[in-house]
Amino acid sequence: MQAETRTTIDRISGTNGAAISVLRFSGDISSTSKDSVLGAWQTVTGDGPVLLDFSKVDYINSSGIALVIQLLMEADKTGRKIAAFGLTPHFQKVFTMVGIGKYAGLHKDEATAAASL
Amino acid sequence: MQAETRTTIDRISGTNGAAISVLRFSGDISSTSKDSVLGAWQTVTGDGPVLLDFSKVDYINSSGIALVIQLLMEADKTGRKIAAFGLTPHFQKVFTMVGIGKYAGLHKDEATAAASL
Amino acid sequence: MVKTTGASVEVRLPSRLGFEKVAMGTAASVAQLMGFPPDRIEDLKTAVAEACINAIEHGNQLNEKLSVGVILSASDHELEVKVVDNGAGISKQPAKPDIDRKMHGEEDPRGMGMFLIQSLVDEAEWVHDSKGTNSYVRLVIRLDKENE
Amino acid sequence: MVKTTGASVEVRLPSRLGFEKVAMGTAASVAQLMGFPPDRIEDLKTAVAEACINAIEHGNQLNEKLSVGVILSASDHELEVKVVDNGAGISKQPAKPDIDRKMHGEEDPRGMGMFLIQSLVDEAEWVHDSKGTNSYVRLVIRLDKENE
Ligand SMILES: Nc1ncnc2c1ncn2[C@@H]1O[C@H](COP(=O)(O)OP(=O)(O)O)[C@@H](O)[C@H]1O
Ligand SMILES: Nc1ncnc2c1ncn2[C@@H]1O[C@H](COP(=O)(O)OP(=O)(O)O)[C@@H](O)[C@H]1O
Repeated sequence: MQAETRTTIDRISGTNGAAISVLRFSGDISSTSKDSVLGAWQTVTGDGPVLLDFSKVDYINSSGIALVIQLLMEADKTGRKIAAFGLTPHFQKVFTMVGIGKYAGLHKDEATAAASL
Repeated sequence: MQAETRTTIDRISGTNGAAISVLRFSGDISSTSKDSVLGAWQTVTGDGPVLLDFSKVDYINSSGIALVIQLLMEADKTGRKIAAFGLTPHFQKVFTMVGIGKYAGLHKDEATAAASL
Repeated sequence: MVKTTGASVEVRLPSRLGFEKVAMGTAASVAQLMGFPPDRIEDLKTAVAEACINAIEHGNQLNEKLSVGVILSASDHELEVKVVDNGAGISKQPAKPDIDRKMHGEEDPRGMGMFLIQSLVDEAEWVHDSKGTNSYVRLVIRLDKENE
Repeated sequence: MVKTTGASVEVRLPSRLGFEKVAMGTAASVAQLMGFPPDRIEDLKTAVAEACINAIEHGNQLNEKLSVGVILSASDHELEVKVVDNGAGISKQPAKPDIDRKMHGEEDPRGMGMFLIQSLVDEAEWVHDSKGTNSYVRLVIRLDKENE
Protein backbone atom coordinates (compact mmCIF):
# COMPACT_ATOMS: atom_id res chain seq x y z
CA MET A 1 0.00 0.00 0.00
CA GLN A 2 2.53 2.52 1.15
CA ALA A 3 5.39 3.92 -0.82
CA GLU A 4 8.21 2.69 1.38
CA THR A 5 10.79 0.30 0.02
CA ARG A 6 11.60 -2.62 2.26
CA THR A 7 14.57 -4.87 1.57
CA THR A 8 15.30 -8.17 3.25
CA ILE A 9 18.41 -10.24 2.59
CA ASP A 10 18.27 -14.02 2.39
CA ARG A 11 20.99 -16.62 1.84
CA ILE A 12 20.08 -19.59 -0.28
CA SER A 13 22.09 -22.48 -1.77
CA GLY A 14 22.66 -22.56 -5.51
CA THR A 15 22.40 -25.75 -7.58
CA ASN A 16 26.12 -26.39 -6.98
CA GLY A 17 25.75 -25.84 -3.23
CA ALA A 18 27.42 -22.41 -3.21
CA ALA A 19 25.74 -19.66 -1.20
CA ILE A 20 23.70 -17.04 -3.05
CA SER A 21 22.55 -13.79 -1.43
CA VAL A 22 19.02 -12.71 -2.33
CA LEU A 23 17.94 -9.08 -1.98
CA ARG A 24 14.17 -9.09 -1.73
CA PHE A 25 12.60 -5.70 -2.42
CA SER A 26 9.01 -4.78 -1.70
CA GLY A 27 6.89 -1.63 -2.05
CA ASP A 28 8.06 1.01 -4.50
CA ILE A 29 11.48 1.60 -6.02
CA SER A 30 11.78 5.33 -6.63
CA SER A 31 14.01 8.29 -5.76
CA THR A 32 13.38 7.76 -2.03
CA SER A 33 14.65 4.16 -2.14
CA LYS A 34 18.38 4.92 -2.14
CA ASP A 35 18.99 3.65 1.40
CA SER A 36 16.92 0.51 0.91
CA VAL A 37 18.54 -0.39 -2.39
CA LEU A 38 22.17 0.73 -2.13
CA GLY A 39 22.26 0.48 1.67
CA ALA A 40 21.15 -3.15 1.51
CA TRP A 41 23.89 -3.86 -0.99
CA GLN A 42 26.52 -2.72 1.56
CA THR A 43 25.35 -5.36 4.02
CA VAL A 44 25.72 -8.28 1.59
CA THR A 45 28.80 -10.18 2.79
CA GLY A 46 31.24 -12.36 0.88
CA ASP A 47 31.84 -12.23 -2.84
CA GLY A 48 29.30 -14.81 -4.04
CA PRO A 49 26.56 -14.25 -6.58
CA VAL A 50 23.50 -12.11 -5.84
CA LEU A 51 19.85 -12.34 -6.87
CA LEU A 52 17.46 -9.41 -6.95
CA ASP A 53 13.86 -10.34 -6.14
CA PHE A 54 11.32 -7.88 -7.58
CA SER A 55 8.25 -10.08 -7.11
CA LYS A 56 6.81 -7.88 -4.32
CA VAL A 57 7.52 -4.57 -6.03
CA ASP A 58 4.44 -2.60 -7.16
CA TYR A 59 5.97 0.44 -8.82
CA ILE A 60 9.39 1.24 -10.28
CA ASN A 61 10.12 4.59 -11.89
CA SER A 62 13.15 5.85 -13.79
CA SER A 63 14.84 7.09 -10.60
CA GLY A 64 14.40 3.62 -9.15
CA ILE A 65 15.86 2.05 -12.29
CA ALA A 66 18.86 4.38 -11.89
CA LEU A 67 19.39 2.90 -8.40
CA VAL A 68 19.26 -0.61 -9.84
CA ILE A 69 21.91 0.44 -12.38
CA GLN A 70 24.10 1.80 -9.54
CA LEU A 71 23.70 -1.53 -7.79
CA LEU A 72 24.79 -3.34 -10.97
CA MET A 73 27.82 -1.01 -11.13
CA GLU A 74 28.78 -2.05 -7.59
CA ALA A 75 28.40 -5.71 -8.50
CA ASP A 76 30.47 -5.17 -11.63
CA LYS A 77 33.29 -3.46 -9.68
CA THR A 78 33.60 -6.38 -7.27
CA GLY A 79 33.18 -9.01 -9.98
CA ARG A 80 30.00 -10.46 -8.48
CA LYS A 81 27.53 -12.27 -10.69
CA ILE A 82 24.02 -10.87 -10.51
CA ALA A 83 20.57 -11.83 -11.83
CA ALA A 84 17.04 -10.58 -11.28
CA PHE A 85 13.64 -12.26 -11.13
CA GLY A 86 9.99 -11.59 -10.41
CA LEU A 87 9.56 -8.54 -12.62
CA THR A 88 6.09 -8.15 -14.15
CA PRO A 89 6.06 -8.51 -17.95
CA HIS A 90 5.77 -4.70 -18.16
CA PHE A 91 8.85 -4.01 -16.04
CA GLN A 92 10.74 -6.83 -17.73
CA LYS A 93 10.10 -4.92 -20.96
CA VAL A 94 11.13 -1.59 -19.40
CA PHE A 95 14.35 -3.06 -17.95
CA THR A 96 15.14 -4.52 -21.37
CA MET A 97 14.43 -1.17 -23.10
CA VAL A 98 17.03 0.64 -20.98
CA GLY A 99 19.58 -2.14 -21.53
CA ILE A 100 19.75 -3.66 -18.04
CA GLY A 101 19.38 -7.14 -19.54
CA LYS A 102 22.92 -6.80 -20.87
CA TYR A 103 24.36 -6.69 -17.34
CA ALA A 104 21.93 -8.88 -15.40
CA GLY A 105 19.85 -11.84 -16.47
CA LEU A 106 16.12 -11.16 -16.12
CA HIS A 107 14.34 -14.34 -15.07
CA LYS A 108 10.81 -15.44 -14.41
CA ASP A 109 11.32 -17.02 -11.00
CA GLU A 110 13.86 -17.67 -8.27
CA ALA A 111 14.75 -21.22 -9.36
CA THR A 112 15.52 -20.20 -12.96
CA ALA A 113 17.47 -17.17 -11.77
CA ALA A 114 19.51 -19.22 -9.26
CA ALA A 115 20.27 -21.87 -11.89
CA SER A 116 21.57 -19.16 -14.26
CA LEU A 117 24.39 -18.08 -11.93
CA MET B 1 -11.91 -4.08 -18.65
CA GLN B 2 -14.99 -2.73 -20.31
CA ALA B 3 -18.16 -1.63 -18.64
CA GLU B 4 -20.49 -4.09 -20.35
CA THR B 5 -22.42 -6.64 -18.36
CA ARG B 6 -22.36 -10.13 -19.74
CA THR B 7 -24.67 -12.83 -18.40
CA THR B 8 -24.46 -16.53 -19.12
CA ILE B 9 -26.94 -19.08 -17.86
CA ASP B 10 -25.85 -22.52 -16.67
CA ARG B 11 -27.82 -25.49 -15.38
CA ILE B 12 -26.22 -27.48 -12.57
CA SER B 13 -27.43 -30.30 -10.32
CA GLY B 14 -28.13 -29.57 -6.67
CA THR B 15 -27.12 -31.94 -3.83
CA ASN B 16 -30.52 -33.67 -4.15
CA GLY B 17 -30.14 -34.01 -7.90
CA ALA B 18 -32.67 -31.28 -8.77
CA ALA B 19 -31.69 -28.80 -11.48
CA ILE B 20 -30.49 -25.33 -10.45
CA SER B 21 -30.17 -22.42 -12.89
CA VAL B 22 -27.08 -20.27 -12.42
CA LEU B 23 -26.97 -16.69 -13.73
CA ARG B 24 -23.31 -15.78 -14.12
CA PHE B 25 -22.68 -12.06 -14.39
CA SER B 26 -19.44 -10.45 -15.44
CA GLY B 27 -18.25 -6.89 -16.01
CA ASP B 28 -20.13 -4.10 -14.27
CA ILE B 29 -23.64 -4.04 -12.85
CA SER B 30 -24.92 -0.50 -13.22
CA SER B 31 -27.80 1.46 -14.74
CA THR B 32 -26.93 0.17 -18.22
CA SER B 33 -27.23 -3.49 -17.14
CA LYS B 34 -31.02 -3.74 -17.20
CA ASP B 35 -31.14 -6.01 -20.26
CA SER B 36 -28.36 -8.26 -19.05
CA VAL B 37 -29.81 -8.66 -15.58
CA LEU B 38 -33.60 -8.61 -16.01
CA GLY B 39 -33.47 -9.87 -19.60
CA ALA B 40 -31.47 -12.92 -18.53
CA TRP B 41 -34.05 -13.65 -15.84
CA GLN B 42 -36.77 -13.93 -18.52
CA THR B 43 -34.87 -16.72 -20.23
CA VAL B 44 -34.56 -18.90 -17.12
CA THR B 45 -36.97 -21.76 -17.67
CA GLY B 46 -38.86 -23.92 -15.20
CA ASP B 47 -39.58 -23.00 -11.60
CA GLY B 48 -36.51 -24.44 -9.88
CA PRO B 49 -34.09 -22.56 -7.64
CA VAL B 50 -31.68 -19.97 -9.03
CA LEU B 51 -28.13 -18.97 -8.12
CA LEU B 52 -26.58 -15.59 -8.90
CA ASP B 53 -22.84 -15.73 -9.55
CA PHE B 54 -21.07 -12.41 -8.87
CA SER B 55 -17.52 -13.78 -8.87
CA LYS B 56 -16.61 -12.10 -12.18
CA VAL B 57 -18.22 -8.75 -11.38
CA ASP B 58 -15.81 -5.84 -10.89
CA TYR B 59 -18.12 -2.99 -10.03
CA ILE B 60 -21.68 -2.73 -8.72
CA ASN B 61 -23.31 0.61 -8.01
CA SER B 62 -26.64 1.49 -6.39
CA SER B 63 -28.48 1.38 -9.74
CA GLY B 64 -27.09 -2.12 -10.24
CA ILE B 65 -28.21 -3.13 -6.76
CA ALA B 66 -31.69 -1.85 -7.65
CA LEU B 67 -31.70 -4.26 -10.61
CA VAL B 68 -30.72 -7.13 -8.30
CA ILE B 69 -33.64 -6.17 -6.04
CA GLN B 70 -35.98 -6.22 -9.06
CA LEU B 71 -34.70 -9.67 -9.89
CA LEU B 72 -35.39 -10.81 -6.31
CA MET B 73 -38.92 -9.39 -6.66
CA GLU B 74 -39.45 -11.52 -9.77
CA ALA B 75 -38.16 -14.60 -7.95
CA ASP B 76 -40.40 -13.82 -4.99
CA LYS B 77 -43.49 -13.45 -7.21
CA THR B 78 -42.95 -16.86 -8.77
CA GLY B 79 -41.96 -18.50 -5.49
CA ARG B 80 -38.47 -19.42 -6.68
CA LYS B 81 -35.68 -19.90 -4.17
CA ILE B 82 -32.67 -17.74 -4.83
CA ALA B 83 -29.13 -17.40 -3.43
CA ALA B 84 -26.02 -15.45 -4.42
CA PHE B 85 -22.30 -16.17 -4.24
CA GLY B 86 -18.93 -14.77 -5.24
CA LEU B 87 -19.39 -11.24 -3.91
CA THR B 88 -16.20 -9.60 -2.65
CA PRO B 89 -16.22 -8.93 1.11
CA HIS B 90 -16.91 -5.28 0.31
CA PHE B 91 -20.00 -5.97 -1.81
CA GLN B 92 -21.15 -8.65 0.62
CA LYS B 93 -21.14 -5.85 3.22
CA VAL B 94 -22.95 -3.44 0.88
CA PHE B 95 -25.63 -6.01 -0.03
CA THR B 96 -26.14 -6.69 3.68
CA MET B 97 -26.38 -2.94 4.45
CA VAL B 98 -29.28 -2.48 2.03
CA GLY B 99 -31.04 -5.59 3.37
CA ILE B 100 -30.68 -7.95 0.41
CA GLY B 101 -29.46 -10.70 2.77
CA LYS B 102 -33.01 -10.96 4.09
CA TYR B 103 -34.31 -12.15 0.69
CA ALA B 104 -31.33 -14.06 -0.71
CA GLY B 105 -28.60 -16.02 1.02
CA LEU B 106 -25.16 -14.50 0.37
CA HIS B 107 -22.59 -17.27 0.12
CA LYS B 108 -18.88 -17.53 -0.36
CA ASP B 109 -18.83 -20.02 -3.21
CA GLU B 110 -21.03 -21.99 -5.58
CA ALA B 111 -20.98 -25.24 -3.59
CA THR B 112 -22.12 -23.57 -0.36
CA ALA B 113 -24.75 -21.57 -2.22
CA ALA B 114 -26.09 -24.66 -4.03
CA ALA B 115 -26.22 -26.63 -0.78
CA SER B 116 -28.27 -23.85 0.85
CA LEU B 117 -31.20 -24.17 -1.59
CA MET C 1 6.51 7.07 2.59
CA VAL C 2 5.04 9.96 0.60
CA LYS C 3 4.09 12.98 2.71
CA THR C 4 0.48 13.66 1.82
CA THR C 5 -0.55 16.08 4.58
CA GLY C 6 -1.82 19.39 3.28
CA ALA C 7 -1.93 18.11 -0.27
CA SER C 8 -4.96 18.60 -2.42
CA VAL C 9 -5.84 16.90 -5.70
CA GLU C 10 -8.61 18.02 -8.02
CA VAL C 11 -10.34 16.11 -10.82
CA ARG C 12 -12.90 17.34 -13.33
CA LEU C 13 -15.13 14.78 -15.01
CA PRO C 14 -17.68 15.10 -17.82
CA SER C 15 -21.32 14.64 -16.74
CA ARG C 16 -21.58 11.23 -18.34
CA LEU C 17 -22.47 8.05 -16.48
CA GLY C 18 -19.49 5.72 -16.25
CA PHE C 19 -16.99 8.49 -15.54
CA GLU C 20 -17.58 8.03 -11.82
CA LYS C 21 -15.07 5.20 -12.26
CA VAL C 22 -12.36 7.74 -13.04
CA ALA C 23 -13.09 9.51 -9.75
CA MET C 24 -12.92 6.11 -8.01
CA GLY C 25 -9.48 5.49 -9.52
CA THR C 26 -8.19 8.91 -8.48
CA ALA C 27 -9.62 8.68 -4.95
CA ALA C 28 -8.22 5.18 -4.49
CA SER C 29 -4.74 6.36 -5.54
CA VAL C 30 -4.79 9.26 -3.06
CA ALA C 31 -6.04 6.99 -0.26
CA GLN C 32 -3.32 4.46 -1.09
CA LEU C 33 -0.63 7.15 -0.87
CA MET C 34 -2.03 8.09 2.55
CA GLY C 35 -1.77 4.47 3.71
CA PHE C 36 -5.47 3.58 4.03
CA PRO C 37 -6.11 -0.18 4.36
CA PRO C 38 -7.71 -1.94 1.34
CA ASP C 39 -11.16 -2.37 2.90
CA ARG C 40 -11.43 1.34 3.69
CA ILE C 41 -10.34 2.16 0.13
CA GLU C 42 -13.25 0.02 -1.12
CA ASP C 43 -15.64 1.96 1.15
CA LEU C 44 -14.27 5.24 -0.17
CA LYS C 45 -14.52 4.10 -3.80
CA THR C 46 -18.19 3.19 -3.50
CA ALA C 47 -19.03 6.43 -1.63
CA VAL C 48 -17.19 8.56 -4.22
CA ALA C 49 -18.86 6.67 -7.08
CA GLU C 50 -22.35 7.22 -5.65
CA ALA C 51 -21.64 10.91 -5.01
CA CYS C 52 -20.42 11.35 -8.60
CA ILE C 53 -23.40 9.46 -10.06
CA ASN C 54 -25.75 11.78 -8.16
CA ALA C 55 -23.82 14.86 -9.30
CA ILE C 56 -23.94 13.66 -12.93
CA GLU C 57 -27.56 12.54 -12.87
CA HIS C 58 -29.40 14.81 -10.45
CA GLY C 59 -27.07 17.81 -10.07
CA ASN C 60 -25.95 18.31 -13.66
CA GLN C 61 -28.88 16.37 -15.18
CA LEU C 62 -26.59 14.60 -17.65
CA ASN C 63 -25.76 17.89 -19.34
CA GLU C 64 -22.38 17.12 -20.86
CA LYS C 65 -21.46 20.80 -21.05
CA LEU C 66 -21.22 20.77 -17.26
CA SER C 67 -18.50 18.98 -15.40
CA VAL C 68 -18.34 17.40 -11.98
CA GLY C 69 -15.53 18.52 -9.69
CA VAL C 70 -13.93 16.19 -7.17
CA ILE C 71 -11.59 17.81 -4.65
CA LEU C 72 -9.53 15.51 -2.45
CA SER C 73 -7.79 17.10 0.53
CA ALA C 74 -5.43 15.08 2.69
CA SER C 75 -4.65 16.00 6.28
CA ASP C 76 -2.72 14.07 8.92
CA HIS C 77 -5.52 11.77 9.92
CA GLU C 78 -8.21 11.99 7.30
CA LEU C 79 -9.13 12.45 3.68
CA GLU C 80 -11.87 14.90 2.78
CA VAL C 81 -13.62 14.60 -0.59
CA LYS C 82 -15.94 17.23 -2.00
CA VAL C 83 -18.02 16.32 -5.05
CA VAL C 84 -19.33 19.49 -6.64
CA ASP C 85 -22.05 19.93 -9.25
CA ASN C 86 -23.93 22.87 -10.80
CA GLY C 87 -27.35 22.02 -9.45
CA ALA C 88 -29.51 23.23 -6.59
CA GLY C 89 -28.57 20.34 -4.30
CA ILE C 90 -30.93 18.70 -1.86
CA SER C 91 -32.60 20.31 1.09
CA LYS C 92 -33.64 17.21 2.97
CA GLN C 93 -32.27 13.71 3.33
CA PRO C 94 -34.36 10.93 1.81
CA ALA C 95 -35.72 8.20 4.10
CA LYS C 96 -33.49 5.21 4.81
CA PRO C 97 -34.21 2.52 2.17
CA ASP C 98 -36.58 -0.20 3.42
CA ILE C 99 -35.99 -3.54 1.72
CA ASP C 100 -39.41 -4.94 2.73
CA ARG C 101 -41.22 -1.99 1.19
CA LYS C 102 -39.03 -2.28 -1.93
CA MET C 103 -39.73 -6.02 -2.22
CA HIS C 104 -43.46 -5.38 -1.96
CA GLY C 105 -43.42 -2.66 -4.59
CA GLU C 106 -44.31 0.07 -2.07
CA GLU C 107 -41.01 1.91 -2.63
CA ASP C 108 -38.82 2.55 -5.69
CA PRO C 109 -36.13 -0.16 -5.96
CA ARG C 110 -33.65 2.72 -6.41
CA GLY C 111 -32.84 5.41 -3.82
CA MET C 112 -29.90 3.80 -2.02
CA GLY C 113 -27.01 6.06 -3.04
CA MET C 114 -27.11 8.58 -0.22
CA PHE C 115 -27.75 5.84 2.33
CA LEU C 116 -24.66 3.95 1.12
CA ILE C 117 -22.52 7.10 1.21
CA GLN C 118 -23.56 7.79 4.79
CA SER C 119 -23.03 4.19 5.85
CA LEU C 120 -19.59 3.82 4.30
CA VAL C 121 -17.75 6.98 5.33
CA ASP C 122 -17.10 8.63 8.70
CA GLU C 123 -18.79 11.95 7.87
CA ALA C 124 -21.16 12.94 5.05
CA GLU C 125 -22.72 16.34 4.61
CA TRP C 126 -24.81 17.72 1.73
CA VAL C 127 -24.38 21.44 1.19
CA HIS C 128 -26.74 23.24 -1.19
CA ASP C 129 -26.30 26.57 -2.69
CA SER C 130 -29.22 29.00 -2.52
CA LYS C 131 -28.49 30.25 -6.03
CA GLY C 132 -28.77 26.68 -7.26
CA THR C 133 -25.53 26.68 -9.16
CA ASN C 134 -22.97 25.10 -6.89
CA SER C 135 -23.85 22.29 -4.55
CA TYR C 136 -21.65 19.63 -3.07
CA VAL C 137 -21.46 16.60 -0.88
CA ARG C 138 -18.54 16.52 1.54
CA LEU C 139 -17.23 13.15 2.70
CA VAL C 140 -14.61 12.44 5.33
CA ILE C 141 -12.84 9.15 5.85
CA ARG C 142 -10.46 8.76 8.81
CA LEU C 143 -7.18 6.92 8.86
CA ASP C 144 -7.30 5.74 12.46
CA LYS C 145 -10.83 4.42 12.38
CA GLU C 146 -12.01 1.02 11.25
CA ASN C 147 -15.47 1.07 9.71
CA GLU C 148 -17.83 -0.93 11.87
CA MET D 1 -19.96 0.08 -22.75
CA VAL D 2 -19.35 3.65 -21.65
CA LYS D 3 -19.16 6.17 -24.49
CA THR D 4 -15.88 7.99 -23.94
CA THR D 5 -15.42 9.79 -27.27
CA GLY D 6 -15.10 13.53 -26.91
CA ALA D 7 -14.77 13.30 -23.16
CA SER D 8 -12.06 15.10 -21.33
CA VAL D 9 -10.88 14.59 -17.74
CA GLU D 10 -8.57 16.96 -15.91
CA VAL D 11 -6.51 16.37 -12.76
CA ARG D 12 -4.45 18.84 -10.75
CA LEU D 13 -1.68 17.45 -8.54
CA PRO D 14 0.59 19.15 -6.01
CA SER D 15 4.26 19.38 -7.06
CA ARG D 16 5.34 16.70 -4.64
CA LEU D 17 7.08 13.48 -5.66
CA GLY D 18 4.83 10.49 -5.14
CA PHE D 19 1.72 12.24 -6.46
CA GLU D 20 2.54 10.99 -9.95
CA LYS D 21 0.83 7.82 -8.70
CA VAL D 22 -2.47 9.68 -8.52
CA ALA D 23 -2.12 10.66 -12.19
CA MET D 24 -1.33 7.01 -12.97
CA GLY D 25 -4.55 5.94 -11.22
CA THR D 26 -6.64 8.50 -13.08
CA ALA D 27 -5.09 7.74 -16.47
CA ALA D 28 -5.51 4.00 -15.94
CA SER D 29 -9.20 4.47 -15.13
CA VAL D 30 -9.82 6.53 -18.27
CA ALA D 31 -7.94 4.01 -20.42
CA GLN D 32 -9.93 1.18 -18.86
CA LEU D 33 -13.21 2.93 -19.69
CA MET D 34 -11.97 3.27 -23.27
CA GLY D 35 -11.26 -0.45 -23.46
CA PHE D 36 -7.45 -0.43 -23.67
CA PRO D 37 -5.84 -3.84 -23.01
CA PRO D 38 -3.95 -4.28 -19.70
CA ASP D 39 -0.44 -4.17 -21.21
CA ARG D 40 -1.14 -0.85 -22.95
CA ILE D 41 -2.52 0.54 -19.69
CA GLU D 42 0.80 -0.38 -18.04
CA ASP D 43 2.68 1.46 -20.80
CA LEU D 44 0.47 4.50 -20.35
CA LYS D 45 0.87 4.46 -16.54
CA THR D 46 4.66 4.48 -16.75
CA ALA D 47 4.69 7.22 -19.41
CA VAL D 48 2.28 9.40 -17.41
CA ALA D 49 4.28 8.82 -14.21
CA GLU D 50 7.56 9.87 -15.86
CA ALA D 51 5.93 12.95 -17.41
CA CYS D 52 4.52 13.98 -14.02
CA ILE D 53 7.84 13.37 -12.22
CA ASN D 54 9.57 15.64 -14.75
CA ALA D 55 6.86 18.31 -14.37
CA ILE D 56 7.17 18.16 -10.57
CA GLU D 57 10.97 18.05 -10.45
CA HIS D 58 12.23 20.00 -13.45
CA GLY D 59 9.23 22.09 -14.51
CA ASN D 60 7.88 23.20 -11.13
CA GLN D 61 11.14 22.53 -9.28
CA LEU D 62 9.33 20.92 -6.35
CA ASN D 63 7.61 24.22 -5.56
CA GLU D 64 4.49 23.04 -3.75
CA LYS D 65 2.65 26.27 -4.50
CA LEU D 66 2.57 25.19 -8.14
CA SER D 67 0.47 22.33 -9.37
CA VAL D 68 0.84 19.95 -12.26
CA GLY D 69 -2.10 19.65 -14.66
CA VAL D 70 -2.94 16.43 -16.43
CA ILE D 71 -5.53 16.66 -19.21
CA LEU D 72 -6.84 13.41 -20.65
CA SER D 73 -8.85 13.66 -23.89
CA ALA D 74 -10.52 10.61 -25.36
CA SER D 75 -11.38 10.34 -29.01
CA ASP D 76 -12.65 7.38 -31.01
CA HIS D 77 -9.33 5.69 -31.49
CA GLU D 78 -6.88 7.26 -29.10
CA LEU D 79 -6.22 8.86 -25.76
CA GLU D 80 -4.25 12.09 -25.62
CA VAL D 81 -2.59 13.13 -22.36
CA LYS D 82 -1.09 16.56 -21.76
CA VAL D 83 1.05 17.04 -18.65
CA VAL D 84 1.43 20.76 -17.99
CA ASP D 85 3.86 22.54 -15.67
CA ASN D 86 4.86 26.16 -15.00
CA GLY D 87 8.44 25.89 -16.22
CA ALA D 88 10.30 26.84 -19.36
CA GLY D 89 10.22 23.33 -20.79
CA ILE D 90 13.01 21.78 -22.80
CA SER D 91 14.33 22.95 -26.12
CA LYS D 92 16.17 19.83 -27.14
CA GLN D 93 15.78 16.14 -26.53
CA PRO D 94 18.47 14.49 -24.41
CA ALA D 95 20.56 11.71 -25.96
CA LYS D 96 19.22 8.16 -25.79
CA PRO D 97 20.50 6.55 -22.58
CA ASP D 98 23.54 4.30 -23.15
CA ILE D 99 23.77 1.46 -20.64
CA ASP D 100 27.46 0.82 -21.35
CA ARG D 101 28.39 4.43 -20.67
CA LYS D 102 26.25 4.40 -17.54
CA MET D 103 27.88 1.18 -16.29
CA HIS D 104 31.33 2.67 -16.85
CA GLY D 105 30.51 5.88 -15.01
CA GLU D 106 30.72 7.99 -18.18
CA GLU D 107 27.04 8.99 -18.02
CA ASP D 108 24.66 9.80 -15.15
CA PRO D 109 22.77 6.64 -14.10
CA ARG D 110 19.62 8.79 -14.34
CA GLY D 111 18.22 10.43 -17.49
CA MET D 112 15.86 7.71 -18.72
CA GLY D 113 12.45 9.32 -18.21
CA MET D 114 11.99 10.96 -21.61
CA PHE D 115 13.40 7.90 -23.37
CA LEU D 116 10.86 5.67 -21.61
CA ILE D 117 7.99 8.01 -22.44
CA GLN D 118 8.96 7.99 -26.11
CA SER D 119 9.40 4.23 -26.19
CA LEU D 120 6.12 3.39 -24.46
CA VAL D 121 3.55 5.59 -26.23
CA ASP D 122 2.64 6.07 -29.88
CA GLU D 123 3.38 9.81 -30.00
CA ALA D 124 5.29 12.07 -27.63
CA GLU D 125 5.90 15.76 -28.13
CA TRP D 126 7.45 18.34 -25.78
CA VAL D 127 6.09 21.84 -26.23
CA HIS D 128 7.83 24.73 -24.49
CA ASP D 129 6.49 28.13 -23.87
CA SER D 130 8.67 31.09 -24.80
CA LYS D 131 7.53 32.98 -21.71
CA GLY D 132 8.68 30.04 -19.62
CA THR D 133 5.48 29.69 -17.65
CA ASN D 134 3.51 26.97 -19.35
CA SER D 135 5.15 23.97 -20.89
CA TYR D 136 3.76 20.56 -21.55
CA VAL D 137 4.43 17.13 -22.87
CA ARG D 138 1.73 15.65 -25.08
CA LEU D 139 1.39 11.88 -25.29
CA VAL D 140 -0.88 9.84 -27.53
CA ILE D 141 -1.71 6.19 -27.13
CA ARG D 142 -3.80 4.43 -29.78
CA LEU D 143 -6.50 1.86 -29.25
CA ASP D 144 -5.93 -0.15 -32.40
CA LYS D 145 -2.20 -0.47 -32.11
CA GLU D 146 -0.26 -3.04 -30.17
CA ASN D 147 3.03 -1.77 -28.78
CA GLU D 148 5.90 -3.62 -30.39
N1 LIG E 1 -26.22 16.04 -6.24
C1 LIG E 1 -27.56 16.07 -6.15
N2 LIG E 1 -28.26 17.13 -6.65
C2 LIG E 1 -29.60 17.17 -6.59
N3 LIG E 1 -30.36 16.20 -6.03
C3 LIG E 1 -29.74 15.12 -5.52
C4 LIG E 1 -28.32 15.00 -5.54
N4 LIG E 1 -28.01 13.83 -4.93
C5 LIG E 1 -29.15 13.24 -4.58
N5 LIG E 1 -30.22 14.01 -4.91
C6 LIG E 1 -31.67 13.72 -4.68
O1 LIG E 1 -31.76 12.75 -3.66
C7 LIG E 1 -32.46 11.57 -4.13
C8 LIG E 1 -31.89 10.32 -3.48
O2 LIG E 1 -30.59 10.06 -3.98
P1 LIG E 1 -29.96 8.61 -3.82
O3 LIG E 1 -30.17 8.14 -2.43
O4 LIG E 1 -28.56 8.67 -4.27
O5 LIG E 1 -30.82 7.66 -4.76
P2 LIG E 1 -31.11 7.72 -6.36
O6 LIG E 1 -30.02 8.53 -6.97
O7 LIG E 1 -31.09 6.29 -6.76
O8 LIG E 1 -32.46 8.33 -6.50
C9 LIG E 1 -32.31 11.63 -5.64
O9 LIG E 1 -33.35 10.93 -6.30
C10 LIG E 1 -32.34 13.13 -5.91
O10 LIG E 1 -33.65 13.60 -5.94
N1 LIG F 1 8.99 19.21 -17.73
C1 LIG F 1 10.29 19.58 -17.86
N2 LIG F 1 10.65 20.86 -17.68
C2 LIG F 1 11.94 21.25 -17.80
N3 LIG F 1 12.96 20.39 -18.11
C3 LIG F 1 12.65 19.09 -18.30
C4 LIG F 1 11.31 18.61 -18.21
N4 LIG F 1 11.33 17.29 -18.47
C5 LIG F 1 12.61 16.96 -18.70
N5 LIG F 1 13.43 18.03 -18.62
C6 LIG F 1 14.90 18.06 -18.82
O1 LIG F 1 15.28 16.92 -19.56
C7 LIG F 1 16.23 16.14 -18.81
C8 LIG F 1 16.04 14.67 -19.08
O2 LIG F 1 14.84 14.20 -18.50
P1 LIG F 1 14.61 12.66 -18.23
O3 LIG F 1 14.99 11.91 -19.45
O4 LIG F 1 13.23 12.46 -17.77
O5 LIG F 1 15.66 12.26 -17.10
P2 LIG F 1 15.86 12.79 -15.60
O6 LIG F 1 14.59 13.44 -15.18
O7 LIG F 1 16.19 11.57 -14.83
O8 LIG F 1 17.02 13.77 -15.67
C9 LIG F 1 16.04 16.53 -17.36
O9 LIG F 1 17.19 16.33 -16.58
C10 LIG F 1 15.66 18.00 -17.50
O10 LIG F 1 16.80 18.80 -17.63
